[in-house]
Amino acid sequence: MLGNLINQGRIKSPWVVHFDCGSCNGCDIEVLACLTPLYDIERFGILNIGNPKHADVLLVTGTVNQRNKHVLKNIYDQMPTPKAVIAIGACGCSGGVFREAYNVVGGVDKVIPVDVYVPGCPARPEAIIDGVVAALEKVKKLLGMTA
Amino acid sequence: MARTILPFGPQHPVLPEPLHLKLTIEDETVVEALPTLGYVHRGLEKLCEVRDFNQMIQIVERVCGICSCLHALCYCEGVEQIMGVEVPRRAKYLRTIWGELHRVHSHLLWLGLFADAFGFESLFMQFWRVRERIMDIMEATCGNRVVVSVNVIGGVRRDLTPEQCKWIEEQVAIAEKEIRQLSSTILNDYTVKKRCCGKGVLTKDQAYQLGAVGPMLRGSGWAQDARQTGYAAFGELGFEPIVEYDGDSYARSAVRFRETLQSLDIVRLAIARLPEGEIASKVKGKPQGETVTRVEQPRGELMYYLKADGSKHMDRVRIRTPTFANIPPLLAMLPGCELADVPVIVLSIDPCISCTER
Amino acid sequence: MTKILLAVLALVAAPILGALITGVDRRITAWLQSRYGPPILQPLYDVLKLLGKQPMLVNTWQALCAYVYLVGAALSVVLLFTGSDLLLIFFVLTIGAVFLVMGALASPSPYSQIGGQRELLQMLAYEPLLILVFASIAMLTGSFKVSAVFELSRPMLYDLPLMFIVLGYALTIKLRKSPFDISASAHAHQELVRGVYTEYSGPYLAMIEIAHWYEVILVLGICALFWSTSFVGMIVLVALTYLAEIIVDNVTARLTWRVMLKSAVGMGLVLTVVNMLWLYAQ
Amino acid sequence: MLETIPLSLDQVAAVAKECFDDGWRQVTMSAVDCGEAGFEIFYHYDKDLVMRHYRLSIPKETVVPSISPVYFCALLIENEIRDQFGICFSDIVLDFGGALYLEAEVRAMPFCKVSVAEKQS
Amino acid sequence: MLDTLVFVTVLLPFLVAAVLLVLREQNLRKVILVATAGVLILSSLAMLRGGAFIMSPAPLWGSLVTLGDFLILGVVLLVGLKRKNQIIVWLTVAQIVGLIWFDFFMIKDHGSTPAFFADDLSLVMVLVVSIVGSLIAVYGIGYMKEHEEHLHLTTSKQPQFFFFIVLFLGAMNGLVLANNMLWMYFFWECTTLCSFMLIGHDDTEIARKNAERALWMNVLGGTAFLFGVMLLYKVTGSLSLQDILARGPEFAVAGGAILVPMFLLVFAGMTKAAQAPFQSWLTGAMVAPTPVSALLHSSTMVKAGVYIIVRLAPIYAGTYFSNFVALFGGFVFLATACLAAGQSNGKKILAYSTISNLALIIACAGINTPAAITAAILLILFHAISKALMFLCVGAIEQKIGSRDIEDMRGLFARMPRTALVAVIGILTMMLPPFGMLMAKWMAIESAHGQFLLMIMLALGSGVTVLFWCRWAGLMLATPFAKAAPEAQDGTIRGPLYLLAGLAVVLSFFSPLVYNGLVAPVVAMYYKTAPYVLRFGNFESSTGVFLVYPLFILLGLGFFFALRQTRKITAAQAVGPYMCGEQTSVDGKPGFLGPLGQNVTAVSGNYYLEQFFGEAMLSKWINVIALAVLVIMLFGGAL
Amino acid sequence: MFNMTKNVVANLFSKSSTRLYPIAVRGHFEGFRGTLHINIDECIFCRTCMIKCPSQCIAVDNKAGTWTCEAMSCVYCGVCVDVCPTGCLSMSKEHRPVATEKQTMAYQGVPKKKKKEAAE
Repeated sequence: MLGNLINQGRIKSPWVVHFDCGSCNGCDIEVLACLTPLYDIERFGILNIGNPKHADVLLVTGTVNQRNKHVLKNIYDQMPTPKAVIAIGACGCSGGVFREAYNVVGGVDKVIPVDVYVPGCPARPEAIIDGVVAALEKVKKLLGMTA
Repeated sequence: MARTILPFGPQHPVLPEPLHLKLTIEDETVVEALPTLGYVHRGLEKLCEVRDFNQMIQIVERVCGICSCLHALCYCEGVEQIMGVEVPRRAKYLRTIWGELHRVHSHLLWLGLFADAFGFESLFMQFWRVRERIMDIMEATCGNRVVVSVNVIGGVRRDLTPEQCKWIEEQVAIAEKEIRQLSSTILNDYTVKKRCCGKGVLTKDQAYQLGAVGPMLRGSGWAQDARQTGYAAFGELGFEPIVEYDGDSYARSAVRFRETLQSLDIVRLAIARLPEGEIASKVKGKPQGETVTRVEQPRGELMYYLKADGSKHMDRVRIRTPTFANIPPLLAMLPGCELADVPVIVLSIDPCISCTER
Repeated sequence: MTKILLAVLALVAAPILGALITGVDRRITAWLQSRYGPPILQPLYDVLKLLGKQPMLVNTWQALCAYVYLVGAALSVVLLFTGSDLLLIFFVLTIGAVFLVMGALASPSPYSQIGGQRELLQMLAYEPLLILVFASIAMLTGSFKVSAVFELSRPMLYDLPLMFIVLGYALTIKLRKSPFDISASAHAHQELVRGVYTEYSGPYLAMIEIAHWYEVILVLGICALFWSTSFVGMIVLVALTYLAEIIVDNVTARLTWRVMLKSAVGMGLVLTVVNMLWLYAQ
Repeated sequence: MLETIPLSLDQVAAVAKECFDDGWRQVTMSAVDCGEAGFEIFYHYDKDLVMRHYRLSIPKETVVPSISPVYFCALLIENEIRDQFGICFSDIVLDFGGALYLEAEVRAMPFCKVSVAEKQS
Repeated sequence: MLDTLVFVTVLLPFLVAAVLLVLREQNLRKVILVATAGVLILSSLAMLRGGAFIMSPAPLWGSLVTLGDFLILGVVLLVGLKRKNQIIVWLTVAQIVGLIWFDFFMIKDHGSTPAFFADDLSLVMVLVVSIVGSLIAVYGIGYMKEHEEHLHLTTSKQPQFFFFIVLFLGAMNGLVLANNMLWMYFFWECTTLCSFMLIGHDDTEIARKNAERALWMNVLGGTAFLFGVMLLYKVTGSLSLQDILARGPEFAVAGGAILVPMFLLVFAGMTKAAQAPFQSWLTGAMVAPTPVSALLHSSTMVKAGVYIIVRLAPIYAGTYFSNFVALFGGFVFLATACLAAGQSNGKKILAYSTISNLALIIACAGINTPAAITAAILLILFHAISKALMFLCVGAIEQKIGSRDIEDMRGLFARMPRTALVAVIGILTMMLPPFGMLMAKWMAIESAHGQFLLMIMLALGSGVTVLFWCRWAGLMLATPFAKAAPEAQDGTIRGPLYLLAGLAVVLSFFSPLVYNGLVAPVVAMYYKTAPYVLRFGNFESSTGVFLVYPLFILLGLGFFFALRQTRKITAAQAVGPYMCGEQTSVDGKPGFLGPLGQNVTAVSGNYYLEQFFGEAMLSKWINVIALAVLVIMLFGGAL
Repeated sequence: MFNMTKNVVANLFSKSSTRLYPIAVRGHFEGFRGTLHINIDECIFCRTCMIKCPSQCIAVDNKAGTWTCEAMSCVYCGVCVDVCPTGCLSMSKEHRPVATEKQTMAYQGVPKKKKKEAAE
């Protein structure tokens, strides 16, 4: 009973933490735009909580580079389970146009496991919302809940 | 007095961008601020060796997603100078329109983030709501909300139809009305002024000597704006920079707020005077030579040094972004301020770390 | 016997009511910002989810402090509902607040440390205000007992209008609303990440949320005392006050603790003295 | 195309001081690897939107005097050049020692053509 | 039986002290001290069982006391002359002249006044002095051993030290039991001398200077005391405290004449209780070894000051003077709480908080209602226990970590888990309900609700109090997740710590019994009403209700449950603190990767709000205002 | 003080400006550079798109007749569409759907004979 309720809560209250992992700001501002009146992801119970210790979902924008790869790992480690990672934008998914640059390691999945890839350069706010919804669907499946 | 050492960033809710500051504070007064950069350094200047000079447009656009259009503009102007390409007038006007729309969206974005930095969430929401109108214009006319990708060497990729021009004018008028509604809050509200006035003061001399650019410089009383050099269509449109004199965070936000309205006027003017004609001229051959070009980004003066050796790859693309120039003044402003003012002061330079580090 | 019933009622109903109020708060805040807003039950979902998260700690004191904070907050609400002594309620409330801060200070993390320090400054600002409010209530009724308030023939608001403003001031600080959300705020868009809450996570954060709901009910309950003569009046007064709080939250920037401390103590003292003189003059 | 004023190594600090006193603002410095010929460093100064470019040509492994004691803002630029080209500057106000942007994993001096050649080989 | 008890509590310490002075054998000293402590505690308890009494010892003792007076004054005069301190010299001379005049020319009926009398107030004081004081003396054994090892002394100065410590206890017991005002004066001067000697014990430059300051301030108080007694005798014609108390209200009603001696005596009490503007002697006394500080602060010396003020309260009840005393107390309460908030030196925080709490007691005496006096007595009792505990903790900590700065106590739990926990308990008993201190504060605030200015000051002051206590408690717990190994500690140090901590908690739990047994009778005797009705052990009055047992039980259950849950936590659940994604850990110390790739250990410090609570700035104003209030009190209230 | 009140109260009494996205889709503007599509039948495997792509995410094998694009690296600049000589590349205005795994767009076409012959 309580377990069911908690699962309900998990689906209805994904708090996100956003980490700009070397993005060009294009995806960053689209992530922020999601919070704003036109898109308002708080409708889904999503709060941009800013602190990995409180967050359920890690939104990563941008490529991983040599300096921030351990930061990304650190943040991921500080999130309590269950947690999900969404890579946003071409850079987050694969490194985008910067794949071949000397300081770039590549996509987010080089460092931490990624649950959902949101393509786009930059990813549209709608796509980011889709991404979170997709992550929740994945969680639902994991929890064995019927959709 | 007891000290606290605070890691500020790279992941921090107030600064969406990864900049790390090691702040030493005493009773919340910052006594020392040491930065770490490099969290966004990709080394994309180096990519000119593997991408040809046309592909570099798409690369430099992604130096910074917020002012991508102006990066491309600056780069294209540089290459055009080297190759001696004459850009059609209509293309120049279109570049101006999109460039200024970019400035409007960037300034609105900044005004929102700035409001957020001092904890004024509803103001943040309102600025970003208005901004969506500009984003719509961008999407409708360029095919993308953020990275518009309209500049090519020799001109622009997309044209505006008369209907679109009319629609843009309508949207701009509405946006202006909505922005003006917020002016009393951002410029006159007691709590806002309490948080901005006198915070992060940069005197006129300091601003100049530390190499501040853009609204930082103009907020400290210097009437200097790269648009005065008359790139794109500014030579024909005429331009007067906006200046404030107090040199504090409030002055900078006032500069940006007034520039937003000014840019909307420029957009309207440019649409009104939009000449007929081609939107791009043919470009042949490969660039050879070197040049320096400057444009005014929302954050200040952007400078490109380009060197081409006659191959399809550029020899050197050197980008001096405005935030790169504004970081030293920031380091000079931080010591002595209060911890609560750190976000306000950091944001008041409108930091674009991805620009800075490239 | 009724007291025990009331106590149990307070223990069970207060957090649920607090959650609903918080939910409505978030919804109205969204409207004020021209957004759609989360479901009303959102705070409950949040807490349920947090309860199901992996417990994560910096050290064990934090867990202890989170529990004691919850106990303190719940107990103060129980005391209020059973018509106990206002000053005692206040002291019991302090237990919770003190343990919250101790938990924050017990973590060697600069953010929660600074959050703790700021929370202490907030306590320094609102505690005297609350005591002043209680003292003036006692001046009026001749007793610190909550039950004495209900024996008044007319609402206290007539006699203590300025004290209600003082209470509002304390309320803003206690509810962590702008302009005084300096030690922690609902959204972590501030320089301290989440201030005192930074290092509490998962179930412990859930407990702190629940304790916060209790506190919301407590402060609103104290507000309600100002219109003790009718139940409808109470609800209207509380609703209006809360709406005003939300609006203020949305029309002000966050101020610094220096401003808070000076204005809270200054305003509080001036308003109290004026109100008291007025009361004497009557 | 680009009008530049040649600059010799021992003039660097003096010219900077002169420009500073004349009210020139430092825009930036640009370094270019010219292969065998060594490096070229451009000092870009600006006054009332007029730019002046000094060109300093140096062989590799030259230590360049820093102008950051005159122009504080040069510290970032010089550190960046140190990162990317390995050109050392003497007496930078705040010396990051080649670690402004780069971690140890990245090859030193990524902007030098030598390193590209190494990569290709 | 009674004779024996009074003998044991008052005279025995004098005798033991004399023995200790000549004894150089460590272990024997230890045995004697512990035995004396035990005897003192037992006899004080026995005395409590006996209840109120009056006692006149043989006339010979009276002469001895007079002789003692002159002896002490002589010593003080010598000190003054040696140190070339004009103030001390002239004040002492004035006292000698006054005393000669008083003793040989004014007093007609030598010997007719009973020397000792005790009511419940006196008995409470005896309990405090004997129990808390003895525990501190026992603690001193272990402490001084280590202290002298630190100082590398060749010849131990412990005989002298314990001489004064034990003498102090006897003098204090005598003081609180004295009925004859001249006897009281003798003990009063005894404490002055003892404190001077103990403060200067370490014989450093600063110790000598601070001891001298303490001396002149207390001699000033002594002078006021003597002349107060003289005037009192003139007005009432009696030296018997009991007599004066019984007839007190008559004098107060009859006219203001009695208020001048009252002022002088209260003033004497204020100097002894180190109230502003005389707070500097007590903060200066911090240079002494910790047992001295503990003794001065908790059970002796300063408590003598507030004792006399509370004791005389019924006489000036209902006068303007009383209101001024209350205002003065309220002001000093707030002011010194602010000063404490600006300190990082642990002992200084304790010192200012002591002054602040004493001021609260004085304010209660000034409010002068039954409830307020109840609060005052309970404050004396609970404050003595908790404050002694805190001092002993700081002393133990200081010997281990070599610093008394609270910044250095950050994460103390990792190094000294037991002491740190005891200290946290001490702090909690100081500032949180349902413990006795807070209950007394609750009584004080509730009884002050008629006086608005006072109310405001108390409100602000208690806010500040929470500030400095809470952060101190919090920072001691600031450790990374680790199981700390208990520290080694001498039994004579650990014993008193545990006993006092236990006492603070247990006594708070039984506060209704304490109230019924000890406080209510005194209050009823002088004020003819009982302030509180105890129903199910809850304090109820017309103004409010304080639930003791329900709170204890509910909070206790909550705490127990919390502890049980906490015990389940495993090291696997531990993570580093949030450092913006740059967290590192070096040698188990959390930190972050800072600029230039260097590891930065996390450092945090408290806010001391120099701007609001800076000592240098505040002290000046506080002294000026306090002095002004005193002057107004003299002219507006007393004259 | 409280200059924002007017705006805030007006918002309270007007409809929220939120688009309830998954429920109510406004759709993107005409000309939005959304998902890249290829009509593989018309592709001549000339490799222009591969050469011009700034992200270099397109791989064309003119011998095997395959056209692949790393969908997660595409930056939606539209250059390939512009340069395609046959117009077989196009961009629809819908944004590319999110995925739980990395995707590659791979198409197998018939290599044009003429080209093949020319190559031979």
